[in-house]
Amino acid sequence: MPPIKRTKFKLSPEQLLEMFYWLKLIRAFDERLSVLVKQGRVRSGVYTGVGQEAIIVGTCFGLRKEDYICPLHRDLGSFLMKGVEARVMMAQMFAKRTGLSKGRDSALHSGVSELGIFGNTSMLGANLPVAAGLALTFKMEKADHVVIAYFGEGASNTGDFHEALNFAGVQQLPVIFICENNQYAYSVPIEKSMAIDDVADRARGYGFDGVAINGNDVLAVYQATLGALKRARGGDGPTLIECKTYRWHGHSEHDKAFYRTDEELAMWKSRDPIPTFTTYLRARHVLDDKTLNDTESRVAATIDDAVEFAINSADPSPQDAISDLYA
Amino acid sequence: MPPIKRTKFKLSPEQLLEMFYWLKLIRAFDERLSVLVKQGRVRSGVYTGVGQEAIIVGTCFGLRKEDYICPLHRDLGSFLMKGVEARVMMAQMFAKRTGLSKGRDSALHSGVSELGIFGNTSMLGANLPVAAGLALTFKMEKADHVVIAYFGEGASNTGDFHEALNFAGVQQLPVIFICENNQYAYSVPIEKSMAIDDVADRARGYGFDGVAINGNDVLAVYQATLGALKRARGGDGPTLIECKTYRWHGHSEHDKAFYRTDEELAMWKSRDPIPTFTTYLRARHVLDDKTLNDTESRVAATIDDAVEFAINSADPSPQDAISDLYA
Amino acid sequence: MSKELSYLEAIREALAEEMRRDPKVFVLGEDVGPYGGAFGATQGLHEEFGDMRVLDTPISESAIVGISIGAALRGYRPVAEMQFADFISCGFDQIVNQAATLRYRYGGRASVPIVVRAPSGGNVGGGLYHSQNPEAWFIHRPGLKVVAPSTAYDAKGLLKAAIRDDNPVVYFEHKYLYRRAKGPVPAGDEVVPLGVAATRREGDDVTLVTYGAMVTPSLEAADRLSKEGVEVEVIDLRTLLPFDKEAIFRSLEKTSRVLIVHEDVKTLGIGAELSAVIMEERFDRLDAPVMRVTSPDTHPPFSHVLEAFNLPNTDKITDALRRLAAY
Amino acid sequence: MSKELSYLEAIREALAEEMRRDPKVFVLGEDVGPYGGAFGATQGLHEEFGDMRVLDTPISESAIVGISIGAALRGYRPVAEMQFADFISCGFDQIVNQAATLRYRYGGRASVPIVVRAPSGGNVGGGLYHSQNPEAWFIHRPGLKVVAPSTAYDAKGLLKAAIRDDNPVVYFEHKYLYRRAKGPVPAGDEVVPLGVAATRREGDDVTLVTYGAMVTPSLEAADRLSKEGVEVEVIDLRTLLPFDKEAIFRSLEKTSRVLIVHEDVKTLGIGAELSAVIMEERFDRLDAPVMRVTSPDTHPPFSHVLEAFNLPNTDKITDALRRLAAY
Ligand SMILES: Cc1ncc(C[n+]2csc(CCOP(=O)(O)OP(=O)(O)O)c2C)c(N)n1
Ligand SMILES: Cc1ncc(C[n+]2csc(CCOP(=O)(O)OP(=O)(O)O)c2C)c(N)n1
Ligand SMILES: [Mg+2]
Ligand SMILES: [Mg+2]
Repeated sequence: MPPIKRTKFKLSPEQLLEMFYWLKLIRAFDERLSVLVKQGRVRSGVYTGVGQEAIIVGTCFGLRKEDYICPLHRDLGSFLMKGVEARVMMAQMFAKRTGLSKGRDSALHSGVSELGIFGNTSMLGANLPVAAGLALTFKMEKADHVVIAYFGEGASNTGDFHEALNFAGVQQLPVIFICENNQYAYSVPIEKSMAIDDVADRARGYGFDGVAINGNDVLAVYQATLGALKRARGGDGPTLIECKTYRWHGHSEHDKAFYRTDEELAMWKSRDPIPTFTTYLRARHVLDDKTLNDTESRVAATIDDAVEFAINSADPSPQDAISDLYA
Repeated sequence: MPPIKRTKFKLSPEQLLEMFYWLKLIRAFDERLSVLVKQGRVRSGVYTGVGQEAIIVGTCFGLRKEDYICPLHRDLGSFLMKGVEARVMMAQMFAKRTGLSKGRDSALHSGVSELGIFGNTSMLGANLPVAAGLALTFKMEKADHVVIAYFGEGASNTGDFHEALNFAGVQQLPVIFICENNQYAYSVPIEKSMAIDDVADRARGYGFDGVAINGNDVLAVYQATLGALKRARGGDGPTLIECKTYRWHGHSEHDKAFYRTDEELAMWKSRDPIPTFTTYLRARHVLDDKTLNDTESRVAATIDDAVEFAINSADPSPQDAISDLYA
Repeated sequence: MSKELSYLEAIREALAEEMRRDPKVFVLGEDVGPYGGAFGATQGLHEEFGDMRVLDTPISESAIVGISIGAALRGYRPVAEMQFADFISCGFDQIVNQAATLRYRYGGRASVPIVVRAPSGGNVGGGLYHSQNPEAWFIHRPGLKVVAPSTAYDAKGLLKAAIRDDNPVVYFEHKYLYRRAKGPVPAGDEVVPLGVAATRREGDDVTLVTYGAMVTPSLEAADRLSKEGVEVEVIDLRTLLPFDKEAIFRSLEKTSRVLIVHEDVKTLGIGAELSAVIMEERFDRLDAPVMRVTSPDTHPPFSHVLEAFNLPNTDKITDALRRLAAY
Repeated sequence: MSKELSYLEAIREALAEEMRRDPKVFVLGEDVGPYGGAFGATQGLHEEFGDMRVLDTPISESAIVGISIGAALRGYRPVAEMQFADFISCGFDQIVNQAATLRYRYGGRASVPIVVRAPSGGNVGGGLYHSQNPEAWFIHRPGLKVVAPSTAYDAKGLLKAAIRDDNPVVYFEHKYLYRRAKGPVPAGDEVVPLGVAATRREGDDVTLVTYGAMVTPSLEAADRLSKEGVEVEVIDLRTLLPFDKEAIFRSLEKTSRVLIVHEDVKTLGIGAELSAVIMEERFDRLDAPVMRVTSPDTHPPFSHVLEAFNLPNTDKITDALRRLAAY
């Protein structure tokens, strides 16, 4: 089987800039959301992935339209990269009729089948059996498409995680399991929820490879994903990629996160995926001040538009509370 | 941590003969049950462990009264070794009032707290979180007692298996997980239910050791259990011991087991744990013809008495259908 | 329409025909492959359709349902088998939270055409975990459909309808009927529509509403009453969610008296809802209270003495009909 | 009796007092440790009682319940927290099949004194997976008790009673009431007995049966009716299984009219059983049909427009009371 971490790749300047754009957009989206929550304009529980963007960008960048993603609560960025407009996602967070769920849920519990996006329930781990089912159909069709399934290290302790990975292993399914190990499940640090250092080690119990990588390095994530994609598309089955990272905000925007130290947060902030990548782009002369400014304006305009759209969108009509239950 | 498989032990001739007695008794109990099913005297689904006795004897032999066992459907022998009279177990299989459950269930879904026996539901794997809970209380009490939890390789694919072993690992609980890998889950061979060779490998995902051993060698099982017991009693946490074995009968007594070959069955019958141990005992001059005969008569008498007791026991009274629901 | 099949054969035929008709239909579950299922419902399918459309799964009920949902999202029509309905508790979350809600939270843009087949019911000496009637849990969940055939005809026709339905359907097949119910079955493309009850016997004096294995004793009791000059109309619900309220009301117009019979326990069995709806919408048409004959609030015991105490039967139904007629 | 606490503080106080009184009481769940629980119900407990009596668990609902059962079998009284009642679906099997049946299948020789605390209910902008009212599933299961307090007094008194009860109790605490319901609480050893309803308002014209967050709007509606000359007796069930049938019947003797109000969906919500029981046992005392005001058969949506459409409120209850009084 091809090695995962040492897969060769070459990205054009345009591609690198596109990656950069996504990193910035996802960061900006989450940060705006955070502000909107504080302003009381978004009322729901919001779970941002600020600090974890490299994982989404690195894993989604190599995907095709036909590939499927199965995001969890911090993975709003993957909806954007798979093709949902920022304004629709914003409307979803505002629980407007123009959102994905017609206001029925404000979180990421809705999907878009045509774009290959699965919308999970709140139940952690419950997306993973579904991911296996999606991948099973690719195998049935002998198609070389792939499913990417996300989960936190905390969710890796659920029964569904186990049942799904075992099935994926035994059926050699084209699915890549992406663990976003951000050190905490709500308030509970990893050492209180499992007796191992690397979630990646669990893959061995299912008969496939697991690797642990720096989840704050977008190129490392991209590279590992490429390797796993090649494997999956070639019929060589699943891979588990554990991305070590950290969430900057609280568990939700309402969580003050007293359970961690300022030092720890500062250390992880120093590993911010965006400056690291910026430095790389500058060194390779891909990014100059102008492109940086352009990117930032584009991002700001997209987010502003999204918020405006969401605010101006209508609420669902009351009857939507009881429609769409049955086909 | 002390090694598991190379733990030193010494058993007296009396102890060895006792082991022998249990092997014979458990075999005889299951075989009699099998006949009783064919005769239509026992009506329930009966799941015998014929061929797997060395696992029960090897794991239960070193236990104290205070230690707890959490058996699954093939582990009737562990009830006997933990102190339930053969007649009571037989009455249970006959669904008589004198059985453990007052006729409410005929299988092993009943327990005896005073003897340290947990009675699981039918749901495979569901005994394992309970085992962790029992072990947690030993840890709370700083007692050096241990919980032994049994499961088939098929049951190791359930969500409960994962959640239980993870919790046991993170809490370093005094529990020993015994996998009876008899190659099949009902009709499904292990290679169709997991992509690994050794269930023991799963232990690593929970931060403790797993070992795979010959489950048809009672001394090997005893030795590995001793090592794991020492670890658990010493506060060093759980161990997974995978015992490779084979069930001679069908999944239940009604299953003709067409899914396996005669050759395979013959091969495993040649690894019968009882003759192996008999040879050992003879070589060590612990067993002669007389002791063999004595043991066999004792066994036969016990089983005969049990069947007679069960047959002569009264049915439950109809009202027992609706009593004992609440304390 | 001339062929006579058993209820079990009817199920098998429905599966085979639907799989032939639509390549998107496939079955999965424990031992459904070469073995043909614990009860033989999938016998011959593996031979005809091969590994990828007749999938043996590991013992992972939650994954079995989740995988089905994933496949359904890609246009497949999976039919998942729970080996016994009792084990549906292990796949509960995926059914009630993932499948039942998906269309609603997707804003109506997707549907989940899965069928979960669940062999349920007692009177087969199954005891606590091989006799349950778990239908009420699912009737309580909007977004699902729930089916429970009583004849070979309906077993086939309703299963075909369930497979073609775009919603998640839980299909309870009664084990007692597998080989005991025999009769003609629909031919070709004919289905039995979901949501429509069948009048099994006409009568002007009392309406009896029932389903599943309770239809036969209900008809027997009706015959007895007929000899006493009381004509009982027996309605077989066939679909439990949505249930055919109009059929009940139509009958009630004539009879002004309703008896509900089900094998499930009394408290919050479907009888409670039927009674409450009749109360709300037809109070003034009632000459007597709606009565229920059900199992008492307990668990299904193994001993035939105990099981007989619990199960509704012809005598108990006859008594209730007499009381109701005389009210 | 003079101290005023919030409903949430009352729960916390009950936990602390019971833990001080009985060393066998301990709590476990996600984030219940130093963090003090997602809602703060366990705040201060970890500091006072330490790691071994206030256990942070991995995200493993099935194991949380199973571990509780194991500990209960050794004489402990675990109080398990589901972070939201919605996630109880992931621990479903252990509750309904393991805990609820244990005493019965043990022939009455053991009991399972666990409490599963489950923050339930809507009107807090929680959406599909943070607003559910899953009580009916458990009311349908013999062997369990189900509790749902509406006041701070009962929140404390019922939780203490639940902890001391020898049976498995599912304790639904309503999130809307956490900070909104305030009042005196029982002092010292006083408990509120399980199974006994409270009459919150006396009246001779209509009986209104409700519980949880619906008590307040019910009382408000009753006040409105009073101005119209109709006196409504409001019964707060407090315990849902077993429910206090006699209290309802006593009131019905006076009023001959019953309205049931619950936040759970209509079909097979507890209202169905209450209505059916009244029908069966008090048909001749009724001057009007028992009516229900409930959420419609749908899921709890996030948008306040949609949620308001669904939730019963003072207006809807008032309307129903008027219709019932005028019947
Ligand atoms: C089955 C289940 N149990 C509990 C929760 C409540 N909950 C939501 S997020 C969370 C922590 C998740 O931790 P992790 O999986 O590491 O993801 P992270 O939030 O760190 O990204 C918990 C306990 C849930 N959503 N689902
Ligand atoms: C949760 C659950 N699913 C399905 C079953 C039905 N079932 C009973 S035994 C069995 C096979 C078990 O295989 P394994 O765990 O290897 O144990 P063995 O019977 O081989 O000893 C199955 C599928 C069950 N009891 N529980
Ligand atoms: Mg995390
Ligand atoms: Mg096996």
